[in-house]
Amino acid sequence: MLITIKYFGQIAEVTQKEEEQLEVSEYLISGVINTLNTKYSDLKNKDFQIAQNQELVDLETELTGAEIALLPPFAGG
Amino acid sequence: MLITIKYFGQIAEVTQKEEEQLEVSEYLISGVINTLNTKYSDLKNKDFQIAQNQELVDLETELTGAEIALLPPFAGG
Amino acid sequence: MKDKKPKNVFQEGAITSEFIGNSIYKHQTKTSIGAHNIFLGQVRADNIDGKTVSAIEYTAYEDMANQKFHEIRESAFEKFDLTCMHIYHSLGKVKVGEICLFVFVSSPRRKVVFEALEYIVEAIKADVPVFGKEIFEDESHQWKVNS
Amino acid sequence: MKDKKPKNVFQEGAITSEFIGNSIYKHQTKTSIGAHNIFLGQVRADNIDGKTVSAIEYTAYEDMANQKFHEIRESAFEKFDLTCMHIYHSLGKVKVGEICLFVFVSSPRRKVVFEALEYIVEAIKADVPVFGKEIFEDESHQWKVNS
Repeated sequence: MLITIKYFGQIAEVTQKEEEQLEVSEYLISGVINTLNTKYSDLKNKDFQIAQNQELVDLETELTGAEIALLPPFAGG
Repeated sequence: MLITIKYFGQIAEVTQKEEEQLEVSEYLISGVINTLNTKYSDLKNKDFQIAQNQELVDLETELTGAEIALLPPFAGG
Repeated sequence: MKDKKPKNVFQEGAITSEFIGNSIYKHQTKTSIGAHNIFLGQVRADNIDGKTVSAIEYTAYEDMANQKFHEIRESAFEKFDLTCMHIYHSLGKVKVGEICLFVFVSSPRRKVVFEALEYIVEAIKADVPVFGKEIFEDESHQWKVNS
Repeated sequence: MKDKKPKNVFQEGAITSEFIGNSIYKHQTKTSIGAHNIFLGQVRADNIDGKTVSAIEYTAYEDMANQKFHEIRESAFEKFDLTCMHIYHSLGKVKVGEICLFVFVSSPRRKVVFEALEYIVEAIKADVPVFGKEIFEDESHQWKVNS
């Protein structure tokens, strides 16, 4: 399954990109994150939440295969 | 003792003036108010607080003889 | 911006949006501020027994009122970590839709401004001798009472 | 003024005092309003380990953020008797002393606006994916975290 992953703020500093597409064979969000942790070794040290289709999800959520975003701590206002 | 009495808002509508001077021989605020109730018969029906030298006082406060004000309900803001 | 002498809080007539915008502008040089909170009281076209308010005419026991505003100011600076605080109140006629009260507090952090602003506005409503004559469209009137 | 479609809350760069003054002005035709409450977030020149912040550069997950702003808006209208509500947030660089967040609520009565404004501002800080890069005078940076 082809998914789009978006990176923001200090996460985008680690990945050095704001967006990419990944072909994954996982069923859970945790599978995607494991893949990313391998690809970007500094990601483990960063604090972030995960959104799927613009809603926050946790690692055990089923991957429904659309837009995943890695969101560092919010700083609005 | 000569005191200045100030009237505001709907109290000034009853007294038909904003200020007057009165010669009084009373020792308490209540004495002044009794005098005013006699002079302005509609005053009894009105809700007001009393300030002496710009501080709220009650009827039993001693008259110190300066500026008395009759203040209807506050409506700032 | 804390000062010790009472100042005149009253303005003749309505407080304009330009005045408020300009007051905000003047605070942009104060770079320790992180949060502003502004309260504006606006005259409502209340309908009372079939008659509609068209304006409020404000009067005040001015010396006592300015003294009370000063006490509220001092007490707010004591209770809350404020950088700035400003209060303006109208005297005379203010038409419906116009602004009669402008309270402006600023602080490094937001929690403080919410608490401080509500404290100040409630104190103004309760403690300051200001009187309001609600003038109806037919020129009759009644006296406003804060609730 | 309640509406059902998400709108774009973001503005490029700082929110000016003229914009805020003009927004206040536009509410003077709404004569059922008795109280406005305005929150402004201003960029602070924080000193961190001897370095001073000179600006914050804001980015956002814009689609999700506008959706969250919309949910906050809907929820505030449901909880509180508001006549109007407006939110504006900056994107891009906002210098110290400039305004990056403008929240404006209006109601017939004052009690409502205090509660509503604090509710909305806290929800924005907690729930909206906006990110802030604090840029120091020497061009180095750190990432802002809401507390």
